[in-house]
Amino acid sequence: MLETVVIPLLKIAVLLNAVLVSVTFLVLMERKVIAWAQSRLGPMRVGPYGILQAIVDPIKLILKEDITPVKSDRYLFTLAPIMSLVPALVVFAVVPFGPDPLYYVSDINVGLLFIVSVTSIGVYGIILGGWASNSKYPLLASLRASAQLISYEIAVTMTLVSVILTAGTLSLVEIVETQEARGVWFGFIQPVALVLVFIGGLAETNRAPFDLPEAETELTGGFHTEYSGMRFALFFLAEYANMIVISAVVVLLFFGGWLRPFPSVSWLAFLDFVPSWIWFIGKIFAFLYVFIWIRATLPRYRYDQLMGLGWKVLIPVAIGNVVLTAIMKVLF
Amino acid sequence: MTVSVPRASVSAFDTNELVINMGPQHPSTHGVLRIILRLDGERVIDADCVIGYVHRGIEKLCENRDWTHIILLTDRMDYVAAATNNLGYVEAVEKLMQIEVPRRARYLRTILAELQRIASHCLWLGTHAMDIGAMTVLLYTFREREFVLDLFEEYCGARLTYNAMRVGGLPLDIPPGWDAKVRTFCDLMESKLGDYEQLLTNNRIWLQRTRDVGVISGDEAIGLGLCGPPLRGSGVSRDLRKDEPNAAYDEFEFDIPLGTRGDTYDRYLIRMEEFRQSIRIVRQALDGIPEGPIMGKVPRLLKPPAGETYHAIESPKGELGYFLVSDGKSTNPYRFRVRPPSFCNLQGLKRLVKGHLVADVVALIGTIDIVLGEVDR
Amino acid sequence: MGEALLFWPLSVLILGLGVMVVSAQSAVHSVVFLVINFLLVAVLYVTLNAEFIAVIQVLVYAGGIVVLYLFVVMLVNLKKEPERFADPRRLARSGLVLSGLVLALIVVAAVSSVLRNSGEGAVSGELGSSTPFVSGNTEQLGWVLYTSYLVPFELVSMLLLVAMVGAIVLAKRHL
Amino acid sequence: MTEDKKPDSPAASSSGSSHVSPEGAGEKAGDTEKASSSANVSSKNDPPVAKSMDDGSKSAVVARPKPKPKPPPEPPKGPEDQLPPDDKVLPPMVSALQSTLPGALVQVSYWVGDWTIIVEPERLLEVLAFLKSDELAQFDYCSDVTATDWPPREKRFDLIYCLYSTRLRHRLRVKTRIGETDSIESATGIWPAVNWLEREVFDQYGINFSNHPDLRRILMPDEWQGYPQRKDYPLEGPGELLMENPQDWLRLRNLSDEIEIDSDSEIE
Repeated sequence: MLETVVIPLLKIAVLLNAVLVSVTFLVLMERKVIAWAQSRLGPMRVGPYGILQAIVDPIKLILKEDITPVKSDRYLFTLAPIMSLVPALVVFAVVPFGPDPLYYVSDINVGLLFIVSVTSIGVYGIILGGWASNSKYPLLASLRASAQLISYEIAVTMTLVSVILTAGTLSLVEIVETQEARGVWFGFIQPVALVLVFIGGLAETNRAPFDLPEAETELTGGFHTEYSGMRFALFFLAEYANMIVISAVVVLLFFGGWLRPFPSVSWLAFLDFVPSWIWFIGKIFAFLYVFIWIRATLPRYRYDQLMGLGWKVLIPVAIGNVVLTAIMKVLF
Repeated sequence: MTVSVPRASVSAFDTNELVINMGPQHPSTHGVLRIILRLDGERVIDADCVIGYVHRGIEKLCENRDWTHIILLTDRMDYVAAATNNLGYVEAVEKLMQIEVPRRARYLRTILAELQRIASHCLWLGTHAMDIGAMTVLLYTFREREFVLDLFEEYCGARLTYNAMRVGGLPLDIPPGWDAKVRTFCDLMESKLGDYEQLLTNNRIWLQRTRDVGVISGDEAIGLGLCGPPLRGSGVSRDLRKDEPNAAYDEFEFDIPLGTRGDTYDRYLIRMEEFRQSIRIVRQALDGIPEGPIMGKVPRLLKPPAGETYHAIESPKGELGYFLVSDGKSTNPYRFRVRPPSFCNLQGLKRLVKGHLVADVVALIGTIDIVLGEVDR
Repeated sequence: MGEALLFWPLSVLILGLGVMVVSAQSAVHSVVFLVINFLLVAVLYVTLNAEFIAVIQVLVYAGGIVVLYLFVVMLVNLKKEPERFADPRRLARSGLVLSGLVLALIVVAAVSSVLRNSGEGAVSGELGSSTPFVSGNTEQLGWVLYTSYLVPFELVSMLLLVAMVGAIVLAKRHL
Repeated sequence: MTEDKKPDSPAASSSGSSHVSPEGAGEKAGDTEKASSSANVSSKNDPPVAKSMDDGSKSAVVARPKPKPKPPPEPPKGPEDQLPPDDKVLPPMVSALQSTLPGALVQVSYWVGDWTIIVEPERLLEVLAFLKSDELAQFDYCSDVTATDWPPREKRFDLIYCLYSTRLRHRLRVKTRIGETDSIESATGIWPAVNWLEREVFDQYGINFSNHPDLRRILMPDEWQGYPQRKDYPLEGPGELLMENPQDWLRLRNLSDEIEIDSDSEIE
C-alpha cells in the first residue's frame, strides 16, 4: 500500500508543486532576462529586485474577473484551458530527475513516445479555445496553431526516431543510462537532431520566433484574446510548463539528463558531489534561458514561412538524419 | 499542372471570404487607424482604410487663429516630428511675406529639423521592428529618442510639442553647451545604429519578412502620390531638401539614399541611411553655426499681403506641404491647408497589401510610417 | 481482477461517449467527445499491457487525425443541421436495419472466434513462437510487422501514399 | 458659363426641396441642412454663418438685417490672383498649353515664386491630362488637391491641383472656379493619388466629383451633416447652433436621428 499508493502520490504532489512554482518564477525570469537584454530593470517594485512578482502575478490572475463572452461556447470555453494545461503537467510523470526510482514517478518503457503523444493533446486547448471564443482573431490564431503544431510535431517525432535508434530504447531512464555507458552526451553524436528538436520545440511551445498563434501585434493576442482571469492563467501556465517539458526532453536526450559534464572523464568525478537533480534542473534552466534569449533577439516568422520551414527544411532533414543514423547503426 | 475541379463541388464547402476588422483598437495600427480586410484564408484580397478618428479640424481651427498661434497647432499634427511641422509652416509664411531669415536661425532650424528626423525615425524603427516581432529594438531606439527629447527639452522646455519656431526666425537661442551635447549625441547615435543593424539588417528572419513584401515600382509610386522614404525606396530620387532646398540645406553635403527593388527592406535600408545622413548634416551645421541674430525683421502684427502660396519641405514622412491663402485684411489665414505626407502614403496601403498575408499588413503599416495625428489632422 | 474492475466502467464510458459523438448537437462537441473516447480506448490498451499501442493510439488518432477533423469541422461551420430526408422515419428505419445487421455480424464473428479458439488453441501462442528472442511489447510488434506481415505493411503504406497524393491533387487546383 | 444658380433664397430653397429623397449620405447631409435652413429663412435671427452656405453667402452680400455682436469684416470676394510682372517670362509649359488648348486658360498668375494657372472647369481634365503628358510639363506627380471657399462669389469654390514633376522638378498650381452645385470630373484617371485628396475635398467642401471611384466622406463620419471647411460652417461645429438658436439645433438633431434610424434599417 505504502509503496504503490502513498509514495507515488507524494511524489506527484511534490512534482506538481515544483513545476507550478517554477513556472511562476520562470515568468519572472523571462521578464528579468528580457529587461536586461533591453537595458531595462524589469519588475522592481514587489519585494527585493521584484522577486515577489512571481507570487503576486498568479494571485492577481486568480482574483481577476473571469469573463465568458456571451456568444462563446460556454463548455468548450472552459474546457480549452484545462485541455491545454493537463497534458503539459502529465508529461512530468515520466521525466526522471535522477537515476534512482526516488527521482521519477514512473519509468515506462515507451516514455519518450508517451511525452510526444501527451503533448500532442495540448493542441486541443489552443484550437478549442480559439473556436469557442467565437471571435475572428482567435479563430485565425487557432487555425494557425493547429497547422503549426501538427507540422512541427511530425518533424520533432521524426527526429526523435534517430535518437531512439542511437539509444536503442524508448525509456528515458535507459536513454540517459546509455549516455552514461557510452561516456558521451548524445548532443555530440546527434548534433543535427539536437538542432531540429530545439527548433521544433520552440515551434511546439509557440515561442518566439514561432509565436504566431499568439502574435499580439498581428492577432491581438491570438487564441487567448477573449480569455481573462484564471482561465487565461491556465493557458499561461501551460505555455511555460511546456517550455520546461521541451527543455527537459532536450536535456535528457542530448545533454545527459542528470549526468555531470563529460561523464567519461574520471578526474571530473568530484563534480558528482552535486546531486543529480541539481544538474538536471540546472541544465533545464540553461535551456530556458536560451528560449528567453531568442525571444528577446529575433523577429517573428510569417505563417507561410513557418510552414515552409517545417515542411521543406525540418522534415526532410529529419528523415535524412534518420536514414543516416540507421545506416551508421547497421554498418558499425 | 492544372487540375480542374468542378465549381459546384468546391462551393459545397463554406470557403467564404473572411472579413476582419483591424483596429481602431489594435496593437499595431499605430494609433486609431481602422482597416477592413477581406481575407481569403490569410491572404488579403482587399483592404479599406477608415480614418478620421482623431480628426480635430486643425485646418478649420487655423483659419480662425492668427498667424503666430498656428505654429502651436501645427505641433499637434505629426506629433513625433513637431519641429518639422513648425519649420514647414513658418517657412511658408516667410515665403508669403518675403521675410529674410538670418543665417544663424536657418542653421539652427536645420539642426532641429534633423534631430527631429532622427527622433521620428527612431520611433519608426522601434515600432516597425516591434510589429514584426523584434521587440528589443523598440527599447533601444526609445533610449536614443529619449536623448533627442532631452535635447529639445533643454532647448525649448517641451518634450513633444515644441512650438520651437517663429515666423522670421527662432524664439530662443541655443543654451550654452547645447551644441556640445548634440555632438555627443551624434557620436552615440552613430555607434547605436550599428547595434540596430546588427539586430536586423542581416537577420535572416528580418530579411524574409521584409524582402519582396509590398513591392511597388517607381512609376506606380509616383502615380499613387507616395512621398518620402516609400517613394525613394522605389528608386525615385526626390528629396525636397535637395530639390527645393529650404532652411540651410543648400549649404551642406549629404546624400539621398535610393532603393532598387521598392520593397519593405529597401525602405528600411533607406531610413537607416537617413539616420547617418542626418547625423552628417547636424555635424556640418554644428561646425558652421554663424554668429548673428536669430530673428529677422518681422512686423509685430503678422498680416501677409493678399496672395497664396504652397511651400513644401521634406518631413521625416515625406513631402509636408502648406498651402496658405491670405486675404491681406485679417490677421488670420483665409485658407490653411496641409498636405500631410502620412495621409498620402496611407493611401498607398491598399495597393501595397493586396495579395499579401495578414502578418504583412502589419509590416506594411510599419513601413509607410504613418502618424494618425497627421493623417486625420 | 483489477483489470476487470477497470474494464467494465471504461467500456460503459466508451460506449456512452460513442453515443454522444453521434448525438451531439454541435459538430465540434462531437469531435471533442471523439477525442475523449480515443483517450479512454488508449487506457483500455494500457490495461491490456499494450503500452505501445496505447501511446500510438493517442499520438496518431487523438493527437493527429482528430485535430484535422476538428480543423475541417471548424471551417465548414455547420451551424445548422445538414438537410434531412423528406421522411425522417425512413432514415430511422434504414438506421435500425443497418445497426441490426452490424450487431448480427459482431455476434457471428464473436461466436465463431470463440468456437475456433476452443478448438485450435490460442493465436497468441503462434505469435510468440515466431518471435523467440525479443522481449517486450514494442519489439514484438515491430518483429511481427517486419517479418510475417511485411508485404501487407508495405502495401498499406503504398495505399496511404496514394491517398495522400490524391488528396493533394484534389485540394490544390493549381499545381 | 453654365452656372445658373443665383445667390438668393428662392433658388436655394428650390434646390433644397428638389432633393427630398436623396441617395448619397453626403448629398443628403448637405441638402437636409439646406432644407432646414431655407425653411428657417424668415425667422428673425440670423446666425452668423451657422445655418447654411446659401444663407451665409446671401447674408454676406445683402445687407445684414440685424447688427451682430461683433460684425466681421466684409468677407473677401476672392483670391487676388496677381498677374505676373511684365519682366517675367511665362514658363514654357504654360505657353505650350496656351497654344495647344486655346481658350482653356483663363488667367496666369504669379506670386512669391509660384506659378498658378486658372482654367475653365469644363476643360480642367483636358488641361491636367495635357500637363501630365506634355514633354515640357511632365507633371507626373500630384502633390495636393484642395479647395478654397469664397462665399460671396457666384462660383464660390476654387479647386486647386498642386502638380509636381519628378523628372523636370518644377511645380505648377492649376486652379478652377466652380459653383456649389456643379460637379467636376475627377482626375483619378490621371493620377490615382488624387483619390483620397478629392475625397477629402468632397468631405470638407461638398464639391462633387463625377466619375470618382469611391466618393465617400473620409475624415468626418459618414452621417455627418454639412461641410466643415466651408466658410459658413460654424467653427465649433453644429453645437454652436445650440448657443445661437436652440430650435435650429434641435431640428438638426432630429434630422440626424432620423437618418441614423434609416441607415440602421437598411443594414438590417
